[in-house]
Amino acid sequence: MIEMQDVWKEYPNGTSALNGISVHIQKGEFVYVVGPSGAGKSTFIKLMYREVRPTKGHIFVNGFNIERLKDRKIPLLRRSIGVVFQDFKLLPKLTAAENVAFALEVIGLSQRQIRRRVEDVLTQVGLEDKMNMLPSQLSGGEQQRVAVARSLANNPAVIIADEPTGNLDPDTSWGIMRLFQRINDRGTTIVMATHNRDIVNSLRRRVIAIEQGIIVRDEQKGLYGYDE
Amino acid sequence: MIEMQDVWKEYPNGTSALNGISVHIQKGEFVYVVGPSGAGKSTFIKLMYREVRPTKGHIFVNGFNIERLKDRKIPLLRRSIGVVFQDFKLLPKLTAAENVAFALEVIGLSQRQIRRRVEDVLTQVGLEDKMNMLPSQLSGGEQQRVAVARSLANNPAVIIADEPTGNLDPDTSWGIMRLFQRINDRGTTIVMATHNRDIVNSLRRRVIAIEQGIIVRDEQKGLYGYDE
Amino acid sequence: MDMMSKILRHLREGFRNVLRNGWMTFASVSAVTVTLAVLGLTLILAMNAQQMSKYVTNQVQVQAYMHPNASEQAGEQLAQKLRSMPDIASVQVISKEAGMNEMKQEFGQYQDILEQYKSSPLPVQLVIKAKDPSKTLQVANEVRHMPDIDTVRDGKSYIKSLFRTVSVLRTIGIVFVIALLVTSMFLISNTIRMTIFSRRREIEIMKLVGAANWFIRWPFIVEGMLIGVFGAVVPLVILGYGYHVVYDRIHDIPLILSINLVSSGALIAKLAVVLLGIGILLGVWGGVMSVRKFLRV
Amino acid sequence: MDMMSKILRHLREGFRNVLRNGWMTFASVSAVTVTLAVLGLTLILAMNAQQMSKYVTNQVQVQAYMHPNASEQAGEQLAQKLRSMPDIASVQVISKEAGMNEMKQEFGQYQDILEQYKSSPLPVQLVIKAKDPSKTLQVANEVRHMPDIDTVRDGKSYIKSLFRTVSVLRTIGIVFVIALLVTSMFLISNTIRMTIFSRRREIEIMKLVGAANWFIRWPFIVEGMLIGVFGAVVPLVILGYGYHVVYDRIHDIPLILSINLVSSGALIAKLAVVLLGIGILLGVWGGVMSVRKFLRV
Ligand SMILES: Nc1ncnc2c1ncn2[C@@H]1O[C@H](COP(=O)(O)OP(=O)(O)OP(=O)(O)O)[C@@H](O)[C@H]1O
Ligand SMILES: Nc1ncnc2c1ncn2[C@@H]1O[C@H](COP(=O)(O)OP(=O)(O)OP(=O)(O)O)[C@@H](O)[C@H]1O
Ligand SMILES: [Mg+2]
Ligand SMILES: [Mg+2]
Repeated sequence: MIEMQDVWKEYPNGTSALNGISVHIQKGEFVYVVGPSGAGKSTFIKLMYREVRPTKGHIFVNGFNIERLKDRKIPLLRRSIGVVFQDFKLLPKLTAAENVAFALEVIGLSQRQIRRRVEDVLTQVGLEDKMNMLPSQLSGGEQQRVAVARSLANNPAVIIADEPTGNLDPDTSWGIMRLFQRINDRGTTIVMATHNRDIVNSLRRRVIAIEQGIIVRDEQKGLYGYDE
Repeated sequence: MIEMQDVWKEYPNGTSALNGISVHIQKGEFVYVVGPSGAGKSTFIKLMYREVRPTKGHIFVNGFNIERLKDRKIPLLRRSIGVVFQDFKLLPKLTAAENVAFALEVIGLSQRQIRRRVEDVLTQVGLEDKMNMLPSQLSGGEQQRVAVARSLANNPAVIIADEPTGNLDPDTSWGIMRLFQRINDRGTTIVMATHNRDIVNSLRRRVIAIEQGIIVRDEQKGLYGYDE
Repeated sequence: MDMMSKILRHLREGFRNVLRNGWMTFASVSAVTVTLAVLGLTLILAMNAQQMSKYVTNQVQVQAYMHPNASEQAGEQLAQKLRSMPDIASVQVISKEAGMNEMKQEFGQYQDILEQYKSSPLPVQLVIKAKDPSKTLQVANEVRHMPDIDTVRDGKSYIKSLFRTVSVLRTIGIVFVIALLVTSMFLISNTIRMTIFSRRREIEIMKLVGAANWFIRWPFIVEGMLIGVFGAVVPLVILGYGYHVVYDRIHDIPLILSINLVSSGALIAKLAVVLLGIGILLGVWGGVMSVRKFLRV
Repeated sequence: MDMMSKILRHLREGFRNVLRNGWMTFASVSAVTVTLAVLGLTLILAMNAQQMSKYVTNQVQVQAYMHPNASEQAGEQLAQKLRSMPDIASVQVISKEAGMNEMKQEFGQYQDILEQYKSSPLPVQLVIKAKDPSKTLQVANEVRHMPDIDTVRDGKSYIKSLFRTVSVLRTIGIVFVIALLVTSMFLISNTIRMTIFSRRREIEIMKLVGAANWFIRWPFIVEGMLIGVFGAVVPLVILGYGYHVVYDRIHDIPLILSINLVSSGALIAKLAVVLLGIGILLGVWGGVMSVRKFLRV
């Protein structure tokens, strides 16, 4: 499903974010990506949907060869992946519902199908009352949940989430985790960068730990593992 | 230091964010504000530096009467408060150092004093290597730490932080908490909205719990208290 | 989505964007408006100046004097012959008596000098107009060698200086209109690009959630087009109506230079084509160009 | 911070903003540039047209014919008297013989008619110019009642139509220049406001970290001013140099209408004042206005 072979990333300003990462994620896996701030988790994730391009190495996602991907094909790759961005990336002039709908419009669903699906996913993240609010009218956690809803909306083969519970209280976080678990049970691959020790330690899954741009640990049913 | 008397806030779109909040925070206190997503924590905090204005009620902060405050005086209020915004609010075209420097320029420090202080606070949050990066070149957690550094920079009488560790791993979070504690020991009042159960339960301080716009709990040395 | 609902979607989004970006839309529509207003005003002036210069050069004529003893019939015959020549538009024969009367009128206070003549001392005259005023001198030279023609007054220096003046003024006018046209086009597409530039982050987000380039582009193109159309309609209505009123008031009074204005219907139609054309074209172009630069995500 | 370092800080920030906002700065500077270029070109044309119209109306004169038996001395005496009148600029006396020669030249092919006169049948003429060309008709009426004056040819209908033409053209010109001036001013301040509008979120953040309004405003004002200055310098250099070259080539050839151009030094100086003035003024104004709307946080 997702395969990285000796991937390096140096940003134009000279920062080495990743220094030789190789990883293989199977279809249907649930993977936590952990590590300290600035370790390279987001960079690792951004490579998968080609927001950033590797300086070196090979990447394959959902059958797309990221290096060789033609510009025209990038949208196809991205539609096969649902992304929860660390900074949400909601369209500021669209309401919560319209933001989710946008991700469905790009794949060409009919208006009626879109309406039903939008209501569905926003209800799943507990925002049925806030569908018609603009991002600026939502709390931080509510915005994050809109981002989660958008990532689920078109039933992607892979969901990639960058700290999807960073702005959520533990209860709401668990709600989101149960949702991810249900989706994972249906066969969707999930890759999730997180700082939430409780979640990682309770819901035991594969843990990839990144530090200073290299994978320092990769365990099935691992623990968060950064305890004082 | 901070006093709210029966404060209500209804946003223009009809959402009631706060429904009668009264609270008194003494000089030198350390207060956690906890509660579920959308409870009104950020609204409660935004009232203090007058980003939002109450629909009803009285607010006094650092001797400023928030309702009666003349527009000319708002900058004085804000300079007496260091704020860590939930969405960081860094100036995108300024580097980390320049962002912090800006908060010092507005109070009229000399360039030399500014340079020294900027280096000082950025080192305290562990960003001595990233001083000259733009926000877009920083990881989520690094951006958050720049926001923390900026809030400390001018030694304000009060620091108000809206989930200052939301994007940080536990280690780095503890680093920031130790910093806040040190500052608090020197007499600075600290108000901090957080979802971090570990921190609240380990570093026992006053806890104000907000749910659906009202204070449901206000305890000295309280616990996070939302356990399944 | 089928074709139709896609088109509808993009139209709807384009309209919405125009509404949602209140101040920015307003700023760019009004920039387009004033730019096109100045352009339109200039075009109106230029079209009328063009008509005027045509009228003035059309007044140019050749006066040919026959031999003093040539008869009026000879004049008529020669005129007949000249009329059949391809370059000549009209020939008027002025008899000896008519010439005399004209001269008397012309020389007002010297009338008494002329009074002493019982019969006219003047020869028969032919007044000739070339089809193409700029060929007047050529026509004069041809006429000069005709039989029975004594002298030809072609007003050579007058004609030359007239044509030189007209051509200098026309060149200045054309340069000016072109400069203004290019400027307007630049300003309009620039404005629309600035409008859209302020939304580059949105375009980035759209790309990141899997939108294809054309899917992003279309609403911007619709938006650019709407800005162009809105910006063209206002100056069109104002200038069109204004010109119509002015035209109605003064078009049949022989004006200061006794030149008629370009008819208002024709002018308004042309103006509509130019202004709307520029508005729509540049709106679309601005939309395409501005989005292009941000699509590389 | 003391006054001086504050000023330096705001200047530095203003310069930095100009550099940091690459595309947007470029877009607005070039919009200002082309706007001012058109305005400048128009001003050059208008100034020259103004000079031309002055020249043309200055040619207007009154011809007064004395009684046929009045002598040349009488003419000189009358001229002397007229020259002392406040409205009259110059009086030229044309003797009988000079008048005859002039007439002969004027009437080319009728020369033989005039040849028969041994001595001139014409009276002494006075050619009079008014100090203020628009008072020519008034002067003519005064002269008409002088002793020894027979008839006065004031070219009434010609003068009237000339002045009407000049005044219509001048009105059109002034309206056009004003329209263009207002338009340029609008476009420039609008552009600068659009440039700054795209940074409203930054202004909001500045306010939230405790910046006073003027502290935020100054760098924007500096930025607007720089955009205005940069945008004014390019057209100024191009138009100034271009005019200088054209002027040098043709200013002493009596032009098609035998009218001299406005001297290039004077014109460039005026142009510099207008373009830089507008650029700076509107830059500052645009900066102030655009920030104002976002300062209410
Ligand atoms: N600008 C706004 N306009 C309208 N409604 C708003 C606005 N800001 C917040 N709200 C609403 O007010 C309520 C409280 O929001 P607030 O941001 O205070 O929540 P919060 O406790 O900070 O939540 P979180 O933990 O998710 O950040 C929410 O229901 C939110 O949707
Ligand atoms: N666009 C960029 N340009 C330059 N350097 C960058 C850029 N984005 C990230 N970096 C740097 O690359 C390193 C890894 O960043 P990344 O965002 O992957 O960290 P992270 O593990 O997601 O951290 P966090 O937990 O704080 O989000 C950091 O040192 C960061 O400063
Ligand atoms: Mg990250
Ligand atoms: Mg909040």
